[in-house]
Parts: sequence; structure tokens; C-alpha cells
Amino acid sequence: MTELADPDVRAVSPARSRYQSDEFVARLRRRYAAEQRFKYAGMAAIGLASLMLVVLLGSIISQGYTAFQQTSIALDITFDAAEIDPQGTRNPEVLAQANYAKLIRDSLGTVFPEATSRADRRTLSDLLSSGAPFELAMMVRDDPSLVGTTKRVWLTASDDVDQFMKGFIPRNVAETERRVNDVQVAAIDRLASKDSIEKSFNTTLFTAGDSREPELAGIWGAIVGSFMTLAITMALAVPIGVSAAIYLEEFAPKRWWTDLIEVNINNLAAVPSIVFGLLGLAVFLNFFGMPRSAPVVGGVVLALMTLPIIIIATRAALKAVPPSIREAALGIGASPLQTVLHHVLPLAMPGILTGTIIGMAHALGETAPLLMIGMVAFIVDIPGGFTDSATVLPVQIYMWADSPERAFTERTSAAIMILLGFLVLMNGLAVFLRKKFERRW
Amino acid sequence: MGATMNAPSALPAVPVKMQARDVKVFYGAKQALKGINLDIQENRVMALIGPSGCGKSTFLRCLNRMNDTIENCRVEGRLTIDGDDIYGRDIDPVQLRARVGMVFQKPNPFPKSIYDNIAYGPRIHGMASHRDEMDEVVQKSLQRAGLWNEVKDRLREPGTGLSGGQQQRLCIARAIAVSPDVILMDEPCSALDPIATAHIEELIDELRENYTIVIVTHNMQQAARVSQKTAFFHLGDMVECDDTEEIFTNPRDERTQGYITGRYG
Amino acid sequence: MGATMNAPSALPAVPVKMQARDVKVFYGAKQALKGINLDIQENRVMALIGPSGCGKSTFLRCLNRMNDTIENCRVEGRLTIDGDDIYGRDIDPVQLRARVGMVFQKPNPFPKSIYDNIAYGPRIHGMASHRDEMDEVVQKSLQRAGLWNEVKDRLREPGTGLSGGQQQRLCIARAIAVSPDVILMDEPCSALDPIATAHIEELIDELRENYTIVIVTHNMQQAARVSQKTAFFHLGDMVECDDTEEIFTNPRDERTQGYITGRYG
Amino acid sequence: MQLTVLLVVLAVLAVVGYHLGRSRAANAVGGRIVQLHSVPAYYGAYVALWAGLPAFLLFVAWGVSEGWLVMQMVLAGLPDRLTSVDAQGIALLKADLLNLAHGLNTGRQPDPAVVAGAEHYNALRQLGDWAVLGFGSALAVAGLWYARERISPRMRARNQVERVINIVLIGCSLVAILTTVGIVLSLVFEAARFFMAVNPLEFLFGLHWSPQMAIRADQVGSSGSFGAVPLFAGTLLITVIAMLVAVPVGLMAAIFMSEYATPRMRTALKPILEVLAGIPTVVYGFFAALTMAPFVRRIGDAVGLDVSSESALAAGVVMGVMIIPFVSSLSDDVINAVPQSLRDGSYGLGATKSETIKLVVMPAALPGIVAAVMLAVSRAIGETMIVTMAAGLSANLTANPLEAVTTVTTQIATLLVGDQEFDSPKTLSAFGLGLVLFIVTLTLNMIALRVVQKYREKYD
Amino acid sequence: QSRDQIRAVGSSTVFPFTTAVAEAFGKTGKFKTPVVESTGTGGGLKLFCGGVGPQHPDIANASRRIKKSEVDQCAANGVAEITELKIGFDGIVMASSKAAKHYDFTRAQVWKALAKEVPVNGKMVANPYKKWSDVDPSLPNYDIEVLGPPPTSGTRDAFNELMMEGGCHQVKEVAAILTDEKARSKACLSIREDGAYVEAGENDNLIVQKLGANPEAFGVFGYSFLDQNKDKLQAAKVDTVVPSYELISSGKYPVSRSLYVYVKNAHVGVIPGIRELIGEYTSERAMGEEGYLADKGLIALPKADRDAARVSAVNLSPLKL
Ligand SMILES: Nc1ncnc2c1ncn2[C@@H]1O[C@H](COP(=O)(O)OP(=O)(O)OP(=O)(O)O)[C@@H](O)[C@H]1O
Ligand SMILES: Nc1ncnc2c1ncn2[C@@H]1O[C@H](COP(=O)(O)OP(=O)(O)OP(=O)(O)O)[C@@H](O)[C@H]1O
Ligand SMILES: [Mg+2]
Ligand SMILES: [Mg+2]
Ligand SMILES: O=P([O-])([O-])[O-]
Repeated sequence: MTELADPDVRAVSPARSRYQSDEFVARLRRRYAAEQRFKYAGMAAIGLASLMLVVLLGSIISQGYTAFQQTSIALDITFDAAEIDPQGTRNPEVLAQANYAKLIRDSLGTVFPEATSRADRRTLSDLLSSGAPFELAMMVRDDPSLVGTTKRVWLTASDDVDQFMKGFIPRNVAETERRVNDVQVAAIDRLASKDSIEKSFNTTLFTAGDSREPELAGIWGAIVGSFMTLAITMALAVPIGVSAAIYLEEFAPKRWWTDLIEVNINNLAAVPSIVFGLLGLAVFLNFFGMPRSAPVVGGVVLALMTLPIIIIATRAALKAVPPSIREAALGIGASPLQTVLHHVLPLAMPGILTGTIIGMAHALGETAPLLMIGMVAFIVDIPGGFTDSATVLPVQIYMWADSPERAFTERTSAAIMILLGFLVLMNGLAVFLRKKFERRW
Repeated sequence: MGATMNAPSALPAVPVKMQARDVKVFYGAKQALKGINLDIQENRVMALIGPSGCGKSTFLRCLNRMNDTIENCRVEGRLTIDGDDIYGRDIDPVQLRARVGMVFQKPNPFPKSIYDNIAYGPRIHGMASHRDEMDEVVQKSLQRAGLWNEVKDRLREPGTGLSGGQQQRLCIARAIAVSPDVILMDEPCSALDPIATAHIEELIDELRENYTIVIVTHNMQQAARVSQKTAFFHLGDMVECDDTEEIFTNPRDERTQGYITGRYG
Repeated sequence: MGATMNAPSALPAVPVKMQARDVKVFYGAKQALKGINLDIQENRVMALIGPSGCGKSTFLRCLNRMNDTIENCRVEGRLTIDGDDIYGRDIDPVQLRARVGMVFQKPNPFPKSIYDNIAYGPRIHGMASHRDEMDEVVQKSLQRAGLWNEVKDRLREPGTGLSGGQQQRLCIARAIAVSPDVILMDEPCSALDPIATAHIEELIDELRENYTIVIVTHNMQQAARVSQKTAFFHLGDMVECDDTEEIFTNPRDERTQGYITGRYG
Repeated sequence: MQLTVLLVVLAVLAVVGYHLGRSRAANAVGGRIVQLHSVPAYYGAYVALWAGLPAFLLFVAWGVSEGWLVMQMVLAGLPDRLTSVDAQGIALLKADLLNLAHGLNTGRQPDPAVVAGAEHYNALRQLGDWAVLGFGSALAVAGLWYARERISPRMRARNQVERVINIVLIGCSLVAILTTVGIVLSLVFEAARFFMAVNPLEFLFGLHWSPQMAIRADQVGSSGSFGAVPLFAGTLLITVIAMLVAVPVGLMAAIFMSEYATPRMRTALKPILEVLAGIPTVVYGFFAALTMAPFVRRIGDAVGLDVSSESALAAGVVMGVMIIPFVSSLSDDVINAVPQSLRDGSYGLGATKSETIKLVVMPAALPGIVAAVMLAVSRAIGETMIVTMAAGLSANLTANPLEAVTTVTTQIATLLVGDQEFDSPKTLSAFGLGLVLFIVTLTLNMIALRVVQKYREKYD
Repeated sequence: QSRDQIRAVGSSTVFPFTTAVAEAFGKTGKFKTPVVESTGTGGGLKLFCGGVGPQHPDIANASRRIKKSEVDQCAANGVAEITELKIGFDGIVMASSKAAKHYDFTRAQVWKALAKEVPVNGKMVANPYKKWSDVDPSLPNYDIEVLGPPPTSGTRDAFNELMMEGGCHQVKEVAAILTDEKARSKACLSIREDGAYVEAGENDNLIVQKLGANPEAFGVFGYSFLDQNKDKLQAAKVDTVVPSYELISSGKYPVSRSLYVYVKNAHVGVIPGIRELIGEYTSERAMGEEGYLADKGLIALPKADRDAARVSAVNLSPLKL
């Protein structure tokens, strides 16, 4: 029996009322003040971050919401058979080749009979989008019986008219200082008085590919491209990243070379993203001869870029699982792999999901590496496969943000809103999964 | 076997340190305690015994409001310390916990050095202003918990690297380092070997002079050895509370009898 | 108090299930076991006793290679099961651990439902092909661990929501659910109340018919009650191993004597 | 088409193999699985691997080499007059063949021999695909059968399966190494050319960065100095500013979410903050340049400070906002994973919540928090757009956050997307910068690893 | 792989014009719409000169003329025949916010304000001017702050050559102080690095918007951005010439440069549609004075040059430097 003959015991156990002493109470008050400060600091942090988000989102939305509307102009178009299909064959080839611009000019001529000079007529046809003749061509292709009739049709207005209607081009400045001249302003007023010009929901934005004309530009191509690219990224980065993390955290012997891999992964996280683009260019395009601008290459490059994020996050999550859980599983004869798959991984899942989300969010918003592999490109056609030329949402945003046309400003913000919509969707899924896996023990 | 008690019996009336009146505890919809009435006397050791899951730990955690940290836990009834309502406005849980220390069932050393584990409490309560004082507090606490000799050369090593029993003694040392009024111990010796257990029991006996102690134990002998009062819990009820000798030799309730005799009678 | 033993003494020669020859264990540079020689007989209960930190858990963990999971742990010497080298090529540690089950010092239920905690082992070993069979295995195991009545209505609730003692019994149930040859128990009853302890001790006695059991305990009485052989460890040495009765009544080494008599003599 | 079918066949065979292997192993010992070397699932996995893996490798090999192989065969079959041209001619011929094989109209009359070649090409590809489907399926069935036959109680199925899995896992880890190798290779040659043109010492220790070098021979160059110190100093400055925003805010946000907020609040807050990480950097760039920078400048003017309209402060702060979620979300996860028993221990001693968090929870969560912060630092170093737009491109050597600075990555990006020339040091300096940045961060990471390893503490 | 889609790479300045042509070309429906990448002139030419075959682009956009070294590189990689098409002009303007007072500059003033070293009292000294009014009292009392492209940009090259070098030559003292041709040229082209000239990246929209936030600053960017932001910006006259469409087109405005498109002859006929595409590009409805490219901000060539481009496009006459 150990002897504890300590006559001095009371020295370390002072008067029993010490926790009610004034000194202690005063100290407690200070501690509580610190507690409050700490809590407020936490709230302030959340508040600050949320405020930033609100400001950012606010500025994006306030700039972008107008892009969801587009101005159109109604014209009575005479689908003159002699003009469209003189032979009367109704051959689609012939119908497609017809000069629909002339139909529009003629129609405008009847609305604005006073415009006789070449310049004025030109000015007037600039009210309509350069895509308007194609809209007519589409109508005729879809319904050849239109030929020979006269019909009131809504045609897309040009971007300048659209901006004017939305108030982004001021009316009360000198004519030389606006892209809509006085003749056009008068024409717009005349159309408005006849209810022949109005704003409606901008479906083009959601269904079309890119275009040089803001009023014809859409982000569907970029959405599809982003989807394909991200699908590849996710399919590669998540399994490879999680596997690598599992290996390093659970199986790898602690040797110099595992340290090397660890350092190396941390280092990759700091490599500027454009360097991954260089890598993609050198290895995938030049060495393996993969196609330029293809989602498959973009996906691989972004996967390499997000890999370190996922690995680091997953390792941190695995590390947080208490060893007693592993012992419990091993102790009843689960193999190390089963231990990891059945117990450790599910417990680490919230952290893994967080890493995946942050990695994917990064990949979803990244432009620079794609520049090197040709995805920063003007691509009109909607990609149909993983090797077709494609672009992605952030690149579309980047290119629109750099376009001179005023109307692209609002579309840039609209595209950002859509991108964020996808992000929120992705996050939503992760929140759901995270909630499923999360538990405190 | 019978209760081999070495504790004094039939104590004179002493002031009541803590009091429970009709204490009910719920975990969500599940009721864990069904109205406990209990007086805990000053400078006495009170043992709580009873089968597993009967609510001993739950009750113990009410005494220093550790239940506050459990999400869906609700406490009803009145609990007092020195006449003050524990759940009342006047009492602050932090202050309360400093007055009512706790040692848990599973040893839970902090992921810090052995030294810092002990110094943690005194430091937050501002009990030692100098390095030397702190060193002394740490050494005293470790000595009283009977761990000093084993760890004196490795005070800077992490507390989590100790064996199970060492960890538990570390937690005891940590609790007594802040010299609370009341010490709650939830099976403090379950991970200890007999020598260490004896050491702790001696310590408890010694602490009793200045402190009030409530101990949960599954070891009848231990309860008999260290406590002056014993309360028997069963299925969320406090069946019986009396002088320890009384309980072990002459239980009034048949459930108590059944339990303490078990196959050990 | 003296060792009140209710175990049979002087057993006839029985086959050896596991054997340790000059087993040394190092944690990094620190030597935790200094050359252990020990025979563990089939269908017997072997108790390991000794002061805290003497290496009981370490030795136990050698027997099913749980030490493999500790980064800097090195095992030397020869350990066999049924004559096969435990650390040899032919033995798969995973399969070994299915044969040599383990209950740990701290209860460590999986953060899953009670049912899934038990069903996990049988499931990975393909021991129950049907839902019904599995239900039966779960029920049997919980019944044998004496937990069935308490949890039968909440099998789908998380195992981590149980009380400390319930958790430990859950872990025991989980270990016996895979019906191993040998069961290693590291202070399995330290968190249990006497009734549950008695239940487990009975279970151990019962299991002995089919299984070999090694149990670490700090409770001399328990060692005396449940084991046929007792080994005394001290500072990394196996000081003495003999029939339990022999050890408790007639220890040869004075360290053993000092320990088991302690203040309990 | 055939290849898709093959994949489906392989998947099915693998599943079948798994079940066959498991039941056969169990039967081999009459249900007493203790007698097996490994648990039955491993025998199942063993058979599944034999069924799936060889055929899958064949599939991959064919997929990679198909185009090249078939093309070689077609070229060999073409008349000499077409193929006996230089490499460029062959390249054009191949393009012609492929265009024809895919039925493209190139707008010119193709050579009949080339047309025949294109048909040959299509036929060969068809044939090859069918052959691979047939051969692959056969291989899978054979593998399945072979593995099934080999099952015996003493067979070390676990070791074999785990070896394969281990190889796969190691392979995954090696992707990171390969990436590094790839990056180094894609930088090192051009970097070497750069260092031949510019003295590495001048590059590393020069205090002046101004690559206004002539890009055209007929254009007279102005100053061309390549001292990278201002770039690294600028990177450091902006990273530090960003961290000063992101770490306190992120960490406090994480603490609030995991310790103070209700679970419902937490599930809502976390993804909201994560949105910050997903906003395209162009947006942050505009925000930094058009809102934050003028704001900082106005504040500075108000208190009488001379603030450049492109300040490191504006860029750094906005970048910090962007990486808040890196710190907050990851830290929140690890803080949440700290066992409750540690908190209880602290509360039991009379600690307040904030004391518990600061003194117990944080140290326990430190390894994970360090990982999160390192990730955030990395992200800050790698970010280009915000700096380009808000802090400008002028390389000032200053520690004053109110002045304009530029960063290494910004320069790399600008040099690479701007007008380049093959062997102008101006263009090549991007590669030099990339390589040196790579080495610098590698060194820093090495140091960080040592530090973290030293202070890492385990808990349970 | 085969390719049925034309690929163009190169200058970000020419990008808006080539894309407009590509789109119009695609709308005719006979061919797929070409893919146009914005890689910068040098980067584009590097890709373009990489070789012959479907993995290499067919067309390169350039905001400057191809260099001899680049032609050599092309030849070394087997790209022997290149057709050069000059497509139009780009004016480089100096503009400020409408909120500021309007001022006009001479090139000499601009040079003095922005050069690294200027002659003071017969010596070249580090540029001492802080305000425009220091350069010339007739100029505004504003801090000199010019937001312009970085040295990696083609626009910057042109600005250097046309504005700075031109301005430098107007300052007679320079020639007097620096007799050495090389040193003089260097002095003429060096832009100060003390913050007065802000390298604002390649995003011209950003410059335009920054001018809004900072009315005392001037911006340097392409004409098309001025055209789109007439209501917000006012352009300074340079040497008394207004940067208007007509005056740039006629060559009176001193700071304008030519834009080019290069075509890889070897790909014509292999990749479908190249001939038709450049036909569209050089057509009057595209690059004519009233063509859709003019609407996008491209300044049309004189009639004779347009005709010459059209002939080149038909004949595919290889470039000889
Ligand atoms: N956090 C919790 N949530 C829900 N139920 C709980 C929780 N903690 C305890 N319980 C339940 O409350 C009852 C009392 O638990 P308590 O921990 O107080 O038992 P105990 O007497 O300490 O048992 P033991 O001796 O095994 O530790 C048990 O049925 C237990 O399952
Ligand atoms: N992972 C480890 N690393 C380093 N040392 C360890 C480790 N685990 C145990 N030790 C040390 O090895 C010695 C034996 O420990 P062990 O856990 O076997 O003791 P024990 O006999 O089980 O004690 P207790 O009865 O307290 O559980 C002790 O000194 C302990 O501190
Ligand atoms: Mg309890
Ligand atoms: Mg132990
Ligand atoms: O992209 P640029 O080469 O025209 O600057």
C-alpha cells in the first residue's frame, strides 16, 4: 500500500468557499465576458461571411435578373411565295436559302413608310436581331404552308434595342453618345404605341449555345459542357482521391516515401491552376494526342487539380475517426479493408463530402487551366459527347465578361446566377448525404 | 460473500450539502429518473449503487448540470447545493461545476501533456499565479491520485499515452487539482488495479474531511469500504438510502436485498 | 480479505491451445514485455492479473495480433495457436481474429444500431444467410451477454446511446456472436454492476465448455471465481502462473504475494 | 457498341464470380468457415477479380491502341505512291483517311485508293471490336473458372485480393506523384531555356521584375529584368492578408457552427458558406476591383493615407472571403469529430464553453485544422484572377498592403495567356516562375510536415 | 481522330471578329460552326505552327503581323504555305469617364506622362511628373493614372510603338540627349513602373468599369469598347484627331494597328469548309464598311485592301516575308 502521509494536504485545498468568493465571482464574470465575446466573435464571423455572400449575390442578381427577359418586335410578315420559293417546289433546301432579310425589310418598310433613304432603312432593320431572318427560316421550315400568307410574328430585337428598352441605354443623351439613334428611338416609340414591342421570358438564354450576338447567346452549350467535364472530374477525382487518402491514412507504412507522397500532395494543392493546364497540354494533348477543347481532357485536368483537395480533406476526416472503432472491427475478424469500408469510411463521410464539394466547387468555377487545353473557345454547337468541342460555364462567364457588347454584362451575371444555381444544387445533395452520415460519438 | 465493511457506522446528524427533491430526468421521451429524493451530507461519502442502466450516472450528472450538454436531456424537480437551487437563475453552471467536480466512467484525458492535463483546471480558475505554484499543484494532485511516481519523469508526454488505469488516475488527479467542494465520481476505479484502487479509496477517505463525495460504484465492497451513506437505484427509482452499514446488513427493500446479496450473499 | 475462490483446483493435464515462448514487445524503444512464457490451456479460463501498466493488455493483444495496428509496436518470440505460429505466414491475422475474439477495456460499440453491432461479425463471416437466422444469432448473443431484456425493444436504436455497462455487455455480445475459439477479455466487467458481472461470469463459465478464455481483471475475487489458471504480471514480466487456487492460497513469488494480499489479505 | 457490351458482360461475370467463389469456399469446409484461411468474401472477391480484371485490362489496352494499330494496317495496305511521302504528307493522308472513314465531305475529289483505304479502315475496326468482345468474354469466363477451381481452404485468398487492392490503392496515391512528374516535365525544359537566357541568381535574388522585353525582332525592347523577389514578396503579402481574413473568420465560423449553433442552423449555414467557394473567381475579381478597391481607397483617403487604387489589401481581403469555406467547412468537420467525452471532461472541471473550445477542442482538432489552413494557403497562392483584376500586374517590392503588388501565379497566367514567343525569355519566364514556385512550396510543405509530425497528438 | 470542324486560335483582339464570321458561316448550315479559341497572338501562332494534321489548328488570328521567326518555326514543322489576310484596323483609344473634364493630348504629352525617363534640363531623369498639369499646364490638375494593358498584350505593343515611340519622336530633346539609336529607342519605349501606369490586365471591360469608379483616371483600350460605352466614356483626341470610325479607317488617327488572319493552306480541302469560311470573312457583308464586323467594332480597310484580301482568300497565295 502506498503511503500518503501528507500533512500539507490542506495547503492545496484552500477555503471551501473559494468558488463563492468575491474574487472568484469577479473572475467568473470576466470569464463570462470572454465567453460572450467569443460567441459574438463566432456570430460576427458567420455574419461577415454571410454578409459578403449577400453582397456578392445581391450585386450579381441586381445586375443579372434583367437578362431573363428579352425584347421582341412584332411584324406583319408577308411570306411572299415569289420571294421564298419561286418554283413552288417547297423543297427545304430552297426554303432555307431564301432571302428572309428582305421580307423583314419589306415589312419594316410598310410600318415605317417615311424611311426611304438607304441609311434609314438600314437603321431600321438594325432594330431586329441579325438572327431574325433565321427565325423566319425556321418557321417556314417547320410549317411550309406559311408561304404565301401574311402573318404577325414576334421576332427577336437587337441587343441595342433590348438594352434601350431595359433602360441601360439612356434616352436623354446626345444621339452620338448612344448606340440607338434618333430614328430608331422614334421607331421604337411607334412600335410601343402599337404594342408591337415587348419584353418576354428569354428562353434563348437557356436553350442556345454561344453567339456573338447577345440576344442570340445562350448557355445551354456551356451547361452541357460543364456537366460532362464535371462528370469526368467527379468520376476520376473522387474515387482516386478517396482511395489514395485511404491508402495513405490507413494502410501505408510510415516510411520516407509515404512522407514524400504526403508532401507532394500538399504541394500539388498550391500549384497554380494554370500549370495544370500546361500539364494537360503537354501530356494529354501533345503526348497522348487527345482532342483539344474536349470535356474529357478538361475533366481529367480538373480532376488532377481537385485531387489534392479531396485527398487532404479525406485524410483529415479519416484521422478524426477514433481508433477504438477500428479496434472493435478488427477484433471481431473484420479485415482492414472491411474495417475501413464498413466503419471508418461511413464515419468519415461528412468530411469526405465536404472535401468533394469544395473541390467540385473549385472545379466548377475554374477557368485558367482550361485555357491551355483549348476550352476557352467560342463554340456554338451543343456538345454531343465527351470528345466534342465544348466550353464550360465559368469560361462562358469569363468570355462574356470580356465582350464589348453592353448586353453581355447582364448575361454574364445571369450566367453566374445559373452557375451558382448548380452549385447550390450540388451542395443540397451533399447536405442531404452529410446529414445521413453525421453523428457524434 | 457478505459485505466486508471497514467504514464507520451510525454517524451523527450532519448538515446537508446537496438535496434532490422529486428529480425526474428525461432523454427525449424516455424517462431515466422517476422522481428522486436524496440528501447528500456534507463531509460524507455517498455511494450510489444499482444495476446497470438504472440511472446512477444520470443522477450524478444532474448534480453538476453535466446533463446540460446532452441535446435532448430534460431535468425536472428541485436540486440544491447549500440550499441554492442548482437549476435556478442564481447558480451558474460553470461555477457549479467548479464547486462540484467530476470523474467520469471512461477515462478521458485531454490530448495534452500529463502536466497540462492537471494544470488545466487550476489555470482556468486562476488558482496558481506562478509557475512554481502550478508545479506544486500538479505534483500534489498527482501524488494524491497515486500517479506521481509513475509519471514524474514524463510530465511532458501526452496523457493519452498512458495505460487505462493510469489514465483514470490522471483524471482523478485532474479533478482534485481544482479542489472542489463536492466530488462526483462515476465508477472511478473500474479501470484500476487493486493497489491503485486502494490508493484512491484512501484518498477518498482523506478527502472526506474537507469535501463531500458522491461515488457510483458496482463494487459492493468498495461501497462498503468508502461510503458512509449508500443509495440504491433501480430502474430510475431511488429505492432506498441509508447508512451504508444499514443498507448492507439490513436492507429494508427486497430489491435492495436481492441486489446486494445477489450470488454474493 | 482472503481470496474466496469457488473455482475447481488441481486440474488434470489438458491440451494447450495457445503458447507463448519468450515473447517480448516493444513500443518503439520502450520494452513493455520482457520475455513471457505462458501456456493457455484449451477450455480453461486463464486470468491475467497484475498492477496497472504491467503489460497485461499488451500481452492480450499479442494473442490476436491486435498489436499489428499499433504503428511502432514490435513483437519478438514465438506465439502459437493449436501449434500454428500466430505470427507465421500460414495464419491470416484477419482469420486469426475471428478465431480469437476480443472484448476491450473501454466499451467501443460501433455508431450503428444495437442490432447491427451484433450482426456485423456474423455478416462479414457469412455466418447467417437468412434474415431469420441473423435475428436468432443476435438474440442468442444478447441473451448470453445478459442484455436482451434491456434492449429487445430498441434493437434499432444506436448502440452508443446505452449506459456504460450496457455498452460493455453489447461488446461482449458482439464478440461471442462470431463464436470464436478463444475469447480475450480485457477487464470486461470493469463497467458492470454485480448482477451483470455475475451474469458475465456465469457466461464465461458456460463458454469454457467450448471456448478457451483469457481474461484480464483487477478484481481478485473475479479472477478467483472464474479462472482455473492465473498468471501474475509485474513490470513486463510474467512472475508466476499456476492453478488459480495455488496462486491465491500459496503464491511462490513474494511479488505475487504482496500484490494479491495487498490490503485485502 | 461491342465494347459497351463487353463492359456489361464483365460486370455481370464479376458479380457471378463473387457469389460462386464465396459459396464454393464455404462449401469446401462444410460451412465451418474458421477452417478457411480467409473469410469467404475474399474468395468471392478473388474469383471476381480473375473474372473481371484480365479482360478489363485487355479492353483498356485495345481501347488505347485500336486507332493506331488499325491505321498502321491500313497504311501498309495502301499503294506506295501514297505512302512514300514525308511525315507531313503521312499526317495529311491520315487525316484524309479518317475524314473519309467518318463519311466527311472535305470538298475535294478523293483518290480512289484512299477511299478504299478508308473502307478498309472501317472494316478492320469493326472486326477488331468484335474480336475483342469475343476474346474478352472468353478470357473472363476462363478466369472465372480457373479461379473457382483454385479455391481451397488453405488458399490465401485475402493476401491475393488485398495485394491487388493494395496495388490499386498505391496506384491511386501514385497519381499524385505522376502529376508532379508531369508538371515538372512540362515546366523543366522551358525553364531550363529560360535559365540559359537569364542568370538564375539574378532571377532568384533580383529585386526588380519588369519583363517589358521586346517580343518582336524589329521592335526595340525596353527593360527586361527578371528579378523574382517582388513577385514572391507580393505573393506572401497577399497570402498573408487573405489568411488574416480567412483563418479567423473561417475558424470562428466553424466553431460557431459546431459548438454554438443548433444542428439545424449548422446544416443550413455550412452549405451557405460553401457557396462562397464556388462563385467564379471572375466575380470576385470584379468585386475586388470595382467595389472593394475603391472602398479601401476612400477609407484611406478619409484617414489621410495614400492608397493606390489597386491595392494588395483589396485583393487579399476578397481572396480571403473566397477561401473562408476552405477553413470553415473542413474545420467544422474535424471539430465535430472531437469526442464528446473530452468536452465533458473540461466542463466537469468548471470550464466555460469558450475555454473548453480554446483549450481542449482546438488542440484535439488541430491536425485537421492545420490541414484545412494549409489547403486554404495553397488556394490563396494558386489564385490568379482576383489579383490580376484588383491588385494589378505591377511588381512592386513592398510590404505596404495599400500599394499594388503582383503575385507569381498572376504573372504566370498573364505571361501564358498574353502574346508569347517561342524563345523570348519573357514567355519562358512563366515556366521559370512555375518551377521555382513549385520548389518553394515543396520546401515549405516539407517543413510544415516536419512541424506537424512533431506536434501531432493522438486522442481517443 | 478526324475533324470536321474548323479550328481557329489566336489573338483576343481578333477573337470577336472571327467568332462573328464563324457564327454567320455556321448559320448557312453547310458546315459545322468553327471553334475559335482566344489564346493570344503568340500562343495562337505557336499552336498554328505546331504542324499539319487534324490535331493542329487551321487558322490563326493575330493582332500583329506574323514574325519571321514564327514563319521559320512554321516551316520547320512542315507548315510551309500560309495565306495572310489583313482584315481591318483596331484603334487604340485613351478615354476617361464622362464625369471628368474632357481633355485632349498630343502623343508627346502622353509620352512625357508615361515614360520611365524624361528629359529635364538636358538630362534624362526618372519621370518626375505626378500630375498631368506638371507635364503641361494646359492639362488637367489630375494625378497621372493610366489603366492599360500589360506588356504581354498585343495592344500594349501597339500602344508602345504608336503612341509612345511616336510621342517620343515629337520630343526633340530626347534625340539631342540620346544619340545612340538603341538607347534612344529604349528610352522611348520604356513605360514608368511607379504606379502612374497601371497594368490592368487583359479585360478591357474591367478598365471601362474602373474608369467609372475612378473618374480622374484614363484608360487605354480598343475602339470597340469605346463604341459600346459611348454614353459613359469620352475619348481624348490624340494629336487633335478624334478616334472615330471614319478617322481611324482613313488612317488619320495615329494610334491604330492592322489585324490579320492566317490560314494553313495544307488544310484547305482536308478540313471541310476553310475556303468557304475565308470567303465569308473577306466578303463585303462581313468586312465591308457597313458589314457586320464593323458593327462589332472592326474598322474596315480601305476598299483596295479589302479587294486584295478577297483575292488572297481565293488564290490562297502563300505568304512571303
Ligand atoms: N444520452 C442518452 N440518450 C438516451 N438514453 C440515455 C442516454 N444516456 C443514458 N440513457 C439511458 O438512460 C438510462 C440510465 O442511464 P445511466 O447512464 O444513468 O445508467 P447507469 O446507472 O449509469 O448504468 P451503468 O452502471 O451501466 O453506467 C439507461 O437506460 C440508458 O440507456
Ligand atoms: N501505444 C503505446 N505506446 C507506448 N507505450 C504504450 C502503448 N500502450 C501501452 N504502453 C505502455 O506499455 C506499458 C504496458 O501497458 P498495458 O496497456 O499493457 O498495461 P496494462 O497492464 O493493461 O495496464 P492497465 O491495467 O492499466 O490497463 C505501460 O507502461 C504503457 O504506458
Ligand atoms: Mg453509468
Ligand atoms: Mg490494460
Ligand atoms: O490577344 P492579343 O495578342 O491581341 O493581345
